[in-house]
Amino acid sequence: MKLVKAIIRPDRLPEVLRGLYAAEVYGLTVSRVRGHGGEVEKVETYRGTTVKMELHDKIMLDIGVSEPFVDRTVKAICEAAYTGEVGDGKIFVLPVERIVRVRTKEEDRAAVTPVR
Amino acid sequence: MKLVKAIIRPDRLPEVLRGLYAAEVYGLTVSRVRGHGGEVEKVETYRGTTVKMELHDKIMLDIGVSEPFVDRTVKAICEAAYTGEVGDGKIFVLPVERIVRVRTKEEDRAAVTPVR
Amino acid sequence: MKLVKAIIRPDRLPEVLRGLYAAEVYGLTVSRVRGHGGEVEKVETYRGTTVKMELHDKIMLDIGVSEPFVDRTVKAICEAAYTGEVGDGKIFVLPVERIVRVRTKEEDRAAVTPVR
Amino acid sequence: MFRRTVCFMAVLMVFVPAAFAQEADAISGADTAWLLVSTALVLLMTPALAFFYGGLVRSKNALNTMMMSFVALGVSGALWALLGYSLAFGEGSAWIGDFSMAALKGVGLEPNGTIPSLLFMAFQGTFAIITAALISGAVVERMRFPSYMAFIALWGLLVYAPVCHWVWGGGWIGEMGALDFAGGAVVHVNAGVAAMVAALVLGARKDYGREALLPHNVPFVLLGAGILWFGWFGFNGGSALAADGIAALALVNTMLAPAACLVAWVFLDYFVTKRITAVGVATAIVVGLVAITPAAGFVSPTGAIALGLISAFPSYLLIRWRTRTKLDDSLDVFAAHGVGGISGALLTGVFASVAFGGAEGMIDGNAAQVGIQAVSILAVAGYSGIVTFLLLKFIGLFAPLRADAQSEGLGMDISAHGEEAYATGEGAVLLNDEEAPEHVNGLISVT
Amino acid sequence: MFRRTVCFMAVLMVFVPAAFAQEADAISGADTAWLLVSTALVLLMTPALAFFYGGLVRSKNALNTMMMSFVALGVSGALWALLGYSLAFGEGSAWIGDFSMAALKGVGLEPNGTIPSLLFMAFQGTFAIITAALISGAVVERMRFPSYMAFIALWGLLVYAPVCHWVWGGGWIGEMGALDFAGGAVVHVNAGVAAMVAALVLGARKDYGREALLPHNVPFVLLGAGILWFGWFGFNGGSALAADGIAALALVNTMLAPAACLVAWVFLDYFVTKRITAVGVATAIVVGLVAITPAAGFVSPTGAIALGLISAFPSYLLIRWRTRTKLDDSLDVFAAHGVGGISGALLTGVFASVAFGGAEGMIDGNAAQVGIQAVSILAVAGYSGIVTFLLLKFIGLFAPLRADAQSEGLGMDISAHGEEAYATGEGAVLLNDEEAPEHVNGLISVT
Amino acid sequence: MFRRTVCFMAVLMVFVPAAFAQEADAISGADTAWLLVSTALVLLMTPALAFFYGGLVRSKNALNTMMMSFVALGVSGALWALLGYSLAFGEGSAWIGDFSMAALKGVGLEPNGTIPSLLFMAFQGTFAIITAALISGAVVERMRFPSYMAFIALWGLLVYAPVCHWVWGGGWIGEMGALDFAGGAVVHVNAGVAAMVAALVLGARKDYGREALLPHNVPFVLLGAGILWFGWFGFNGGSALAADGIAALALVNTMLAPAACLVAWVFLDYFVTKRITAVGVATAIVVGLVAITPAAGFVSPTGAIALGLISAFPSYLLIRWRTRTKLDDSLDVFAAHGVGGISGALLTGVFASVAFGGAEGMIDGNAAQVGIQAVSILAVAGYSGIVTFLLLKFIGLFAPLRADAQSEGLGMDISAHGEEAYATGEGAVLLNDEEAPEHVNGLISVT
Ligand SMILES: Nc1ncnc2c1ncn2[C@@H]1O[C@H](COP(=O)(O)OP(=O)(O)O)[C@@H](O)[C@H]1O
Ligand SMILES: Nc1ncnc2c1ncn2[C@@H]1O[C@H](COP(=O)(O)OP(=O)(O)O)[C@@H](O)[C@H]1O
Ligand SMILES: Nc1ncnc2c1ncn2[C@@H]1O[C@H](COP(=O)(O)OP(=O)(O)O)[C@@H](O)[C@H]1O
Repeated sequence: MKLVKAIIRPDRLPEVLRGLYAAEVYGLTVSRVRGHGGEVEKVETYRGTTVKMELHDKIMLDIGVSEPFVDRTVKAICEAAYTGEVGDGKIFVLPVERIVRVRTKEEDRAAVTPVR
Repeated sequence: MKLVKAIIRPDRLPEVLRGLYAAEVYGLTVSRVRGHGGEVEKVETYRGTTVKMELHDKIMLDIGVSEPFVDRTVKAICEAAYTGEVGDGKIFVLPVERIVRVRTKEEDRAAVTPVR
Repeated sequence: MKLVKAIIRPDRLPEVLRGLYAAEVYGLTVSRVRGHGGEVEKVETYRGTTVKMELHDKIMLDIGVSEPFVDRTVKAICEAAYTGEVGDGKIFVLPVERIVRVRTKEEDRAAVTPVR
Repeated sequence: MFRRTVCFMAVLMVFVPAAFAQEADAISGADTAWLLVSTALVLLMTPALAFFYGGLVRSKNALNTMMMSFVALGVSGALWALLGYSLAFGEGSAWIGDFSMAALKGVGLEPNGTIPSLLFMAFQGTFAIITAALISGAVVERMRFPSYMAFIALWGLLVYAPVCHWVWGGGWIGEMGALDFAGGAVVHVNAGVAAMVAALVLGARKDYGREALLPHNVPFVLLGAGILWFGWFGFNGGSALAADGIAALALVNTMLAPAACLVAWVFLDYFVTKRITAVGVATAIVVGLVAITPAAGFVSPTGAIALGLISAFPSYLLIRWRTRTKLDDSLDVFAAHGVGGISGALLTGVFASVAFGGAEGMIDGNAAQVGIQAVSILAVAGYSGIVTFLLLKFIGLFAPLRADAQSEGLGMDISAHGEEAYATGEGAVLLNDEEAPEHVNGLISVT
Repeated sequence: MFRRTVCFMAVLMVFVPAAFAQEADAISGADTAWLLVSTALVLLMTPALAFFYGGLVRSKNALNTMMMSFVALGVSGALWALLGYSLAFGEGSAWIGDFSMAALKGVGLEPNGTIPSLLFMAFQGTFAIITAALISGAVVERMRFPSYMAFIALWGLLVYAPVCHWVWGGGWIGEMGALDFAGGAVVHVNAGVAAMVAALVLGARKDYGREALLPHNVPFVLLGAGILWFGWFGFNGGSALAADGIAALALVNTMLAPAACLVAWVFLDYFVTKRITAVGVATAIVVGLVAITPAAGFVSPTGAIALGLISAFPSYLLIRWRTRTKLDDSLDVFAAHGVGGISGALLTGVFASVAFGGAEGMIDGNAAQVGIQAVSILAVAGYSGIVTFLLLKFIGLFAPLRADAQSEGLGMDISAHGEEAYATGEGAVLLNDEEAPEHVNGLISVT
Repeated sequence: MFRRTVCFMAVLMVFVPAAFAQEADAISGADTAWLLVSTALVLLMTPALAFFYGGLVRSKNALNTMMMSFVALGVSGALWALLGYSLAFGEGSAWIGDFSMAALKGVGLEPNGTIPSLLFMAFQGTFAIITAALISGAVVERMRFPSYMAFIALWGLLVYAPVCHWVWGGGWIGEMGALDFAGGAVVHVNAGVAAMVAALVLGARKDYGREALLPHNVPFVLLGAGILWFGWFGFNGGSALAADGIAALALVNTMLAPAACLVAWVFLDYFVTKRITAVGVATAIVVGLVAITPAAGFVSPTGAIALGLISAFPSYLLIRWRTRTKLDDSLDVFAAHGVGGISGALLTGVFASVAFGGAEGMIDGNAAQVGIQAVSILAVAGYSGIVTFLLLKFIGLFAPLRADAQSEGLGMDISAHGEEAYATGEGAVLLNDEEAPEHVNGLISVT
């Protein structure tokens, strides 16, 4: 069991979702975050005050997968989120000890296998 | 040390919080996320444009616990978040190597033991 | 490879960012969360209804670092986020199996080394 | 024909220059100008109400709540012109008008008092619209939208029009000598009681009393209150039906009474909860406006200040008490409008002053006026309560009044309107025409 | 000199008391009061439009969209006074006015009809402002702001002023007997066609048809629609240029037509999508208002209701169809204003009634009026379309019309204005003066 | 008795038809209609200000900031009727009025000029309200709410009323011949200087100059600016106290000056920062409105355009400079209102024109008028500054002026009002009555 945690550009989300579904990854959770990396900084001005925005809007995906799915999940995200400009994001793969599906109490692999 | 990461329905949050306090879990962090799973999709229409909403509002809980608390935390969430409909959510248990309480620099178990 | 997950007060964010840059940690992701711990509860009233707010605004940082950076990252956050009042937050260090930089497909240490 | 018009005519004589007064039944440019503005102002109150109410609900029901006001602009507005006006202001009997002016037959540009008849009709129409919309505050976050539309359509004809006739259209309450300058009974007691009944018939929201149901956007509540105040100058000031001293008096009182009510509320809030709340201030403004409505052109400005101060108490206390009960009058329409209207109507009987255009009130020595006011309140409350109850039961025979629990949980915006108030577009996938229909009809049940 | 004024003068005679009518060329206090208010009301429509449009775009473009309206208040307003008014209302020829009143030469407090000339100028100026701002709905989320400013500045002089002259300034369309009470052709057909052309010239947004581009704040859309309705009472009611029966008629029709259009739209929405949408209701209000604009002072209230009902259909259907095409008229300016204006102008020819201040329409037996209306629509649409096209191409010679893809992706608020609509301040670092300039000039390209 | 009224009377004669002018001291329906509307419009400006200011602060202080305006509607409004009006417009001396009209004694429906006295009182009251509310922009995000309420209550009586008397109530500045049509000195210089002093006495916000304190909702800022403009037509146009040529002139100038100021600001913004900002445009509108206020009925429209253009510069430059200083006049009340008012008052002396209802100004050859204007500015600024300072120090003796650092950090909305502007309800637990009080009184200190 792994948790794939990916940070991507907001405007790549539709492609990434499509890519994941194509890779048969159907369960995922998305949150709006803001990131700092090597991106060019934005400058804003409000009345005389000039500010540098160090954080950029990003989307974070949390995807619990069983081992066989790890690689294709990472690959699907990498491809769909790619633009080539600085700021495309990062993917972290974390070990997971246990996954539970609340509705059925199924554990682990069964917990992340979609019911359709 | 473990991190229990749970995704639940927003309208179960009050029950889940109550369940966790009953299980003597007092420290936790909550975020608003949106999830995709086996849920029925919502359809929205804005002027002629029809869209399918693939993401549903969810709440994510991050709860750092010491080993003895893992099971009862998972159990408390499972019970309180349950509705039986598709979309109840998932719980992930991740290993944690170290926990630090910023205020006291206490580590690990001490760091997640509430001060009251 | 580690993921440092820190929960801090929103009004300490500027200091924490400064502290991290000083520690040469440039890549990070930030999200708005709400936390429950030992903090004093806030009471609000809306027309006759009185409510207790059990969740307080917090900021969560997710920072992927290579091993040599773990300690100084934790230290930088601890120092910058400190106020001494209950509610300063927690830091979790999680193991990471793999990190990928989307733009270059570089892995692990290279993936979290900033390009400037 | 219209008691109301005639009565103001008399007052008018006192203050206007001769050149105007000579031709009492000709159109006056000045009066027309003021009524044009007043009509626009009162119409604006319904969108303002949408924001006042919409800010008070949870964000997942914001649009549904706002739509309950906006749809009244169409439904109640059109029906007023087609039927309601004739039922309210047609000659008829002491109990109801007739169909003589249905579809605006014979309502044209000829003078009604000193303004064109059509303008009088439209001005009154804006009152019919907002009265219906006011009720929605009691049923938000759970009532099915089509049933709501049917309800306000019929309510406007079966409740509002007759009550309006009784008081202003030549009916028995007006004849009896009850004072209701701009609608304390007709609008506020009427809507307030209907709201309470509707809340009882619908039942409480499923989370009521169990979860904290907080206002999602308090600035919208303040915006609504601010624009309502602005529009209320037309509501009360325009009810003079002329740009004269009485209009000025009504407008000044409409400025001072809410100011006084606001001050009283701030002190109450501070002593009871140790906080001065923004929702409280917005509510106070509305309560003050409601309370001065029946009195606006009948009492002195100092009377208006006193009336505003006093009226804060019953509404404040009722709101606090109501939230501890099982009665989910969600946005406290009864406490604000019903009770505010009752306070105002009774106090009109106390403070009315001949010197300021009213009849003699209790302070002038005529205690009987308070009794007359009480009768008018009881009659309106009783009729409104009973017919509203029957009407809802009747509609319930054909279609459910309430959304099912799932729709309520999901939020009425998505379930009833297929929209989110604040969409981010994340995870939204465009559907083409082949895909759309099956989803629309199949997967999600239509509320 | 001004056909429009004179024509209303005649009508005026019928309804106003003798004391006014005797001195036709003196200033009337009542008429002035109403026109003062009307001017204020119409000016308010442009901020209202900013919210109507601003709520419909994504939050990253909210300010840019609102600014497109707000900047018209400055640019178009100032240029109208300096030049546009003279081009539109100067004696000139059948085709265009002249420079005789440039920089308001000779425009003072002397009467124009029964109101001061300056007030007439300002009232007309508010129309020029909003007409320009309307176009912006077609080019939001992608047009470079400086190019937009240049465009509306020139468009006001080269398109709006001549068209206004043709219809209201003594030009050929007015002479021909076309009926356009408050700007069906001058304002709405004109802006609608210009919008469609601008959308074609600019091209679609890069995400159009690929991603769902959802309204970020539907309450703002409702707020805009509500305030637009309020302001439109000045737009149509004020176009009577007097506080008389015609003003009352125009105002009443401006209340009833959108009400009817709203009801029709609600049913259409329900039958087509099984949902009654808030964006739909807001749109319906605007379409109803647009459609009644040319007819407001010419048709009976029942005619207005019919007109409002009918006009819902073409606009509703076109909006549904348009979203399936490649034409990214982003906020459907053509469907709402262009088509709404055309429906309204044609139906004016159908429903116009001598009894209600208009000429004879088709129902009165004069089918030719519909033909005259059609000619006026075609002329305005043709001229507006061609000159808008040429103008955009001309501006494109000097500066790009569109933002680059990166700016568009980032959102126009940050890229063009250096601001966020809803900033949290997280991660914002104050810059001192030495740091600021290099960033401003260097790192981020200026749109 | 009132210099102001009499002076306009004279002007009035020139333009109105004989039928009106004959009875100079009778109530005019037209003038009353316009003043009714104007009073409503100016009252609306205070909620508009709440949004202008509320959008500019951080979301944790949004309600507190808005409440500072809303509470003035109650406190300042009620006190004006009870005392302020008499102090400002009572016969009195050259320095202050008297108590002869306290609690509106003797203020009824009799004419004051051509409108009812009560209406004149209410119209002036709306000025007193907004002037007090304007000051709040300098002390947002940190001032304790009860101290603020005490401050504006006393300030209205001790500063506003006397200054109003000096200029408009028969006092020495009016007698001296200073021109202040609608409150350049009385309202804007007065509030602007008081604001600067209040910012100095309170001290800077704890995060000022250290963190970026960004506007949380720029659309609200635009909404506020748009509605302020709308209301300002009543502010300036209504100050003619009649629906005549001067009102028209004032209204037209109130449309053109901000338009010109907006254009100038846009260019300044573009050349200085390479961006045209929305906050800038909103600010420009307000500055243009402020600047034209003293001049509105005294200068030609082209004069108004020039005045608007010129006035952009000092305010723009001061705002940029101020943010680099330690002076935390948080929302730049001094730069916008103080400096805008000074520019406007001086330029009134330059552009005033007898042909347009004013006295002779510098351009007409009367350079002395600029001197008179300068004296009036200095007097008002001096008095306002000194008394504001003493008043704040006095209140500080009884209760702290500033919230403690913890409350300021948490945000004033929760700490002072116990509310959030945008609550989600997550983690909110209903308290029953037994639980509530101890928390309220115990755990959280009341600001
Ligand atoms: N070490 C890190 N830990 C967590 N998130 C990171 C880290 N480095 C980058 N990110 C996230 O990835 C985003 C893009 O990273 P960045 O380094 O700018 O681009 P790239 O990966 O293309 O070099 C950042 O905005 C941030 O959200
Ligand atoms: N593999 C996964 N990884 C991360 N989050 C998931 C995963 N699967 C489901 N979720 C989250 O759980 C929510 C409910 O899951 P779903 O599969 O629809 O229901 P159920 O668990 O009842 O079968 C989703 O909306 C999503 O937020
Ligand atoms: N066990 C935990 N798991 C996850 N988050 C926690 C945990 N304990 C505390 N937190 C987060 O840290 C914040 C502060 O913790 P708290 O215990 O109140 O303060 P302190 O660490 O100063 O004792 C909480 O608001 C919550 O967001």
